[in-house]
Amino acid sequence: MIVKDAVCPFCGCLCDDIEVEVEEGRVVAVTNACELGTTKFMGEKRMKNPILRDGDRWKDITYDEAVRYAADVLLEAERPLLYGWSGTHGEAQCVGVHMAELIRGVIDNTSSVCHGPSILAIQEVGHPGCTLGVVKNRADLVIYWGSNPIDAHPRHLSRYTRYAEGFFLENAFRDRKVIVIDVRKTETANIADEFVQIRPGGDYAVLSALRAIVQGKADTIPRTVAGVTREQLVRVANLCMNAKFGAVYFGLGLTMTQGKYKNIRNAIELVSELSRHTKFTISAMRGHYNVYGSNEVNTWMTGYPFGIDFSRGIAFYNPGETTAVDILARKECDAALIVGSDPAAHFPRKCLEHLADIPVVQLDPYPNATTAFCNVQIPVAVTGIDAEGTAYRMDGVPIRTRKVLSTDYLSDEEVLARMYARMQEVLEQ
Amino acid sequence: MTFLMLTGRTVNQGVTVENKTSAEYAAETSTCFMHEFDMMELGLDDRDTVRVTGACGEVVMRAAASPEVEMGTVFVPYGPYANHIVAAGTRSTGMPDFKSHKVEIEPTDEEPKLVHELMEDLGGLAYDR
Amino acid sequence: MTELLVKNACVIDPLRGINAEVMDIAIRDGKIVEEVSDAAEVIDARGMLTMPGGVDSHTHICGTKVNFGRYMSPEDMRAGRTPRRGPLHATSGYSVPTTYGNSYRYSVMGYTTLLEGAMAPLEARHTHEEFTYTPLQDTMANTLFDGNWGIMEAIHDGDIKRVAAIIAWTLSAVKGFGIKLTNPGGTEAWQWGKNVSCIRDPVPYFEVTPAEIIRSVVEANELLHLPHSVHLHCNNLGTPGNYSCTLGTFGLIPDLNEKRQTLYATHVQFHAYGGSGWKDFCSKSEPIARYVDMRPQIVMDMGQVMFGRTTTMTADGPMEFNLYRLHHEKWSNHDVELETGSGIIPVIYRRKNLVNSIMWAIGLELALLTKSPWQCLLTTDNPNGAPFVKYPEIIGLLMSKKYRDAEFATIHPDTEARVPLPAIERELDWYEIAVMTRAGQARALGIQDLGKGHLAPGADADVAIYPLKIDEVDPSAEYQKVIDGFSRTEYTIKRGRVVARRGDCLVHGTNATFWVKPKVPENYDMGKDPDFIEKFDRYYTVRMSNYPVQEEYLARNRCIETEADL
Amino acid sequence: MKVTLAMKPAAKGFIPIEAESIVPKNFLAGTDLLVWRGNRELRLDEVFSVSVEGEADRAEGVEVVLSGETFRLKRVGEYMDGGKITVLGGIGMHCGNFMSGGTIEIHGNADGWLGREMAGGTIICRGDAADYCASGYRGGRKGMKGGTVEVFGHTGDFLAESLAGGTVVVHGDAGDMPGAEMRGGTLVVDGDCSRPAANMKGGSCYVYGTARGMLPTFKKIGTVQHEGRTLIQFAGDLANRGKGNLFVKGYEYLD
Repeated sequence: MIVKDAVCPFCGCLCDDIEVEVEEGRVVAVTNACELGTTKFMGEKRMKNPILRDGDRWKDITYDEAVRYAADVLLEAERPLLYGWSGTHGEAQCVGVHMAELIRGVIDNTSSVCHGPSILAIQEVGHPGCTLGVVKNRADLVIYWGSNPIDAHPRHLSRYTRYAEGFFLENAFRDRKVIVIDVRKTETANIADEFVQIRPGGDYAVLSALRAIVQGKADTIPRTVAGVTREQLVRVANLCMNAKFGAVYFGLGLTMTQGKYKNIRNAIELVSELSRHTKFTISAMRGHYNVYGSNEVNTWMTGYPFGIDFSRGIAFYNPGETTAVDILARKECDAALIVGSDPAAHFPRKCLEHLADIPVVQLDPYPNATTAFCNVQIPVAVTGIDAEGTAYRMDGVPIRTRKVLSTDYLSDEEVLARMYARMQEVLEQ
Repeated sequence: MTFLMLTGRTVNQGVTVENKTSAEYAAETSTCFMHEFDMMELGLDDRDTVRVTGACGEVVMRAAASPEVEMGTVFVPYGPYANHIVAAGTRSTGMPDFKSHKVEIEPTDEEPKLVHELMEDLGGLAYDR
Repeated sequence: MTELLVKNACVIDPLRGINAEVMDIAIRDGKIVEEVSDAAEVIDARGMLTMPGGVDSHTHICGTKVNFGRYMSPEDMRAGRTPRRGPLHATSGYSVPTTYGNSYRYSVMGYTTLLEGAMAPLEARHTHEEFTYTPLQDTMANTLFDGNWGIMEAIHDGDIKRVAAIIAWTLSAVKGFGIKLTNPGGTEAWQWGKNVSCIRDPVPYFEVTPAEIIRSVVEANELLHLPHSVHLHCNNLGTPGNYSCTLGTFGLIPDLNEKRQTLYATHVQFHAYGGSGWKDFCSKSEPIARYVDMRPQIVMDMGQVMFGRTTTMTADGPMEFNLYRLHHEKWSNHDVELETGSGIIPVIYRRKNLVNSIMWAIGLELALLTKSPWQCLLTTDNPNGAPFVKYPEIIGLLMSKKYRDAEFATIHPDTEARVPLPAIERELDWYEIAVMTRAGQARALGIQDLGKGHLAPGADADVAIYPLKIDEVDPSAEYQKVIDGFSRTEYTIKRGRVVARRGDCLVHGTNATFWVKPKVPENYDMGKDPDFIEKFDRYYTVRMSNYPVQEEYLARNRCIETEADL
Repeated sequence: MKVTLAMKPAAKGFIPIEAESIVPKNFLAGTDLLVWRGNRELRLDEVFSVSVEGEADRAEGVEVVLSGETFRLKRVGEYMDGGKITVLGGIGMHCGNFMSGGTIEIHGNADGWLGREMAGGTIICRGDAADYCASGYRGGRKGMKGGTVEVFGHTGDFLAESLAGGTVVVHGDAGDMPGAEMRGGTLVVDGDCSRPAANMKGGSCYVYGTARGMLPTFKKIGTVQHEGRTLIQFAGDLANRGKGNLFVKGYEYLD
């Protein structure tokens, strides 16, 4: 059987033109997807059943036992942390929010270690953005700043920018200029028309300088700014102002370096400044296929996109305090539920040391690094492969992922709903 | 020698990220990409092992030359090896300094650990080693 | 079978011409019925004012733009935070509350049906997801067609039937209710950073004018026999002197429908400005109201501004950018490929600001000067003019000259010379308020036949009982009692169940979504039209098969089928 | 009246305790107050040994003394409008949030958000203060609007972010981006810092040490004499059409 227009559950591009060939309950071929997506569709080695850590060994348990254990451990906690959520569908995320509310825990998603700083910046100055198709059809200038799509979002260039055709561009490849700005000369830099190499930690200064140049104050700028000559900065500013439609795509090169969200704020303010001259937009290269969805769901249900603390019943938001890395490193939680992410692979070691000390429950289809810190892991279906549900693309477009094969695994939503029901039952008693 | 360590995504990291118990994932995320001159200075050949020491620990990786890396900096794909030495402080933003970490690098005879060994060092229990 | 009997209700039900009659209302299984058995649960309304559940025909509560307003505004979320309590979920927010916050606060005010004013088709799924989490109201979404490439091309080709066919396909696909045009043509121009100034400016590249878009889409709307008329946010919102553009727009509209208006013009306050700039900015509510008085084919809503902070959000991207340049506060914009756009900025309307004071007066003037309350409905364009929780205060202002004068004394002193408000003596009565907050809204939306906005047997049992004895309260003098009464119902009944009582919601509910599915002949089915499919595949970034919103997204599915004349 | 609160050793030592009820005014009506540990509500005396000496009839007559392991204690002195709080050790996040009057003196270190959105009164921190000292809240509203914060040690990053009024003095070094987005008030850093006054709109920022990573969008005006020091004066931040004043003893660009 061939499933057409399947939706790739890997990165924030959420490509929805994938053809998946399924034979005897297995994916045997994948067309149109990049290497990352193909590998995910072809993934093997699922965990077969729920497991419980019993001293120095692992024990198989039933789903009912696992659900009961998970619910009870989280209910007992004085400050449970519910973390992850980017690797699952929106319907499951909704149950997660209700759960956090019910047990008065902290709910955070992977954006806190990804584009959380971008969100903090947007909360200060807003966000002039657009859907990917607007860029594809109109943009004659695309800037990748601190992002490396060839490695992280491989089809971004072919679907939306460098190699994409566009309604208003006669010859898109020729008429569309690409600027790459980075501290490393990445693969993406090699396909750029202009590469601007910044000294590490210098993004903010370069952004400020560009803003001043766009305002006509080039003469006040020093001869070099963070390794970039004033001449090049003026050239880049002119390219921007002379574009009919410019689009900036930024990545973790801005969110993870010194100043964090202030870098993004500065980039957004540059785009707002350019909007006085021509059309300009800016967008984050969101990582997980549904990290944006977890921000959306959290926002409409709690008012905040990530890092929400329900300890006091009402929602409290303060990234840096209510975000997962801070809470774990400061040992401020006493149980954790992990869904759709792998913090043990992606968090600093100090966080893992605390995970080792508290009860941890994980919902994940595969054994992963976090498995080692679990008291219970419950295997679930993979959204986009054997479960369906809503995901939000990096530009906010919601797409329903498809189920391409049937397995006996429960979806995240189903397992969470069972845990939630158990919690309600216990609380009512 | 002191370096600035950056971390980031690579295609190979992405391809292996859903199978974290695999040797391929361990190999990719324990690679320390360096400028060839820096490697010469340290007397390193490709795939030689190095001890990388950060503010809060040390980890053994394999060095590999990369034309994308500037002298004085190293690049390590996201994953458990880099995170073994990344400090957890976020400057109260929620985000650790994943892309700006000062590290010391020296040659070593030790081999990189496996992912599950790193996890066990921190108090975890490997599942299907 | 569940039965409920509301006894001794002082009913105002304008769609049935009932004005303050004390009567009983019988309810069975969520519908109004002639009578119920003796086993029915009884609520004694003790002569309190009882009306059909409130209907808001233009509000922004769910979807991409609204959620972005929340996302960018943690400072707004610091107000209005409540914890989870029994069946009720936590809420946050003041001008852009969470979905639960919206739903509970509307319910406490007796509102049971809401129309989301602007849904971009490409992002429709998001709106529907949020509807699901708006549990205590029924909802419907106006769907944006202001910058739709296919429609502009068909208009350019003079093919109205194709315009209708594209609308039909899109509404069915995205589960939309009505047609919304926001600054028609302007949102497409804005994707180049440009705008159109009024109805005669051609849209770049597409070479059609806003006037052509409006007229064609109005015709198409009637070919499709949609329940609602075209719902228009005129060009040139918020600029001095724009009233002439508004009048020019109204002049385009023929009278094509016997049952309802042919054009619904929304938040007209923002389109009723005189002057040549901010210095001589003034009210032009009088010519607008006079014009509407003579044109039964036009219904408008107020878009009242109230003082305080709020968040403005609209599909009108260029207008928001101009606002941003005035305020230099945070600004968000979101253009949607081949379709439309949106913009958001937070604002504070200040009493001491002359322009804001004039805006406040204009909204009230429109409601007081328009003869028929059926033609000027009560809204704030929530949250653009003010959050909807201000509705009771607006009702108070409309019912009391004394209250208006007291407020007028606190606003910018130069306002008096710029607005006719101080000279207007009219005070609206209870019946007129009922028209402007439910009956008129239901008729304008074309949902009275679906059991909304009235209490005839067969109607949805959505009832609001307010703690007001209208023969004991003089609204002209005791306006505070009016405000308090409309702020919290004694009972709000939704689908036959008491959902709110004296300011508290009591239960969780399930939202129903109304949407339209026009039946078109095979040759007008865009799902099979090769040219439509080819353009879709080339220029959208979503596959056509992944575009339609699946019925799974509708908690309760109220599909309205129409027969198109194509 | 002197209220002494000695923190008892806790079973779950790392779960933060939120104690916005610890404000001098509240003790006028007794010590029957509540605090929260995670999602559990506790009586004040479950967490502290409480003792009261003397009497008072207004907040100004109340001094609250906190001792023990109070570095995890959050929100102490929130909305305080008079009286005094003395912390013998360190204090947790959000101490003195929204404070409008009175004095808080901390003998140890203060965690993040010390004096956030403060409107008046005085905070003295004898040790170090962590990030976001005297700052605003998420969403970019005005930060501190009035009052005084004085830190004798060092501070973390984002000191006095969005400062709109009042005075902030740090005798040690400050971290990255002190005075970011400031639009009013006065910020003084006796030691070094990096990237001061980024994107400033107004107000005055003094750095008596060296400003590292000096931003390229400040325009050099000349030198001025200030309290016996020769400082270099800059105007900016030009990127933000700002009209603020930045005075530094020395500076280095990241060039």
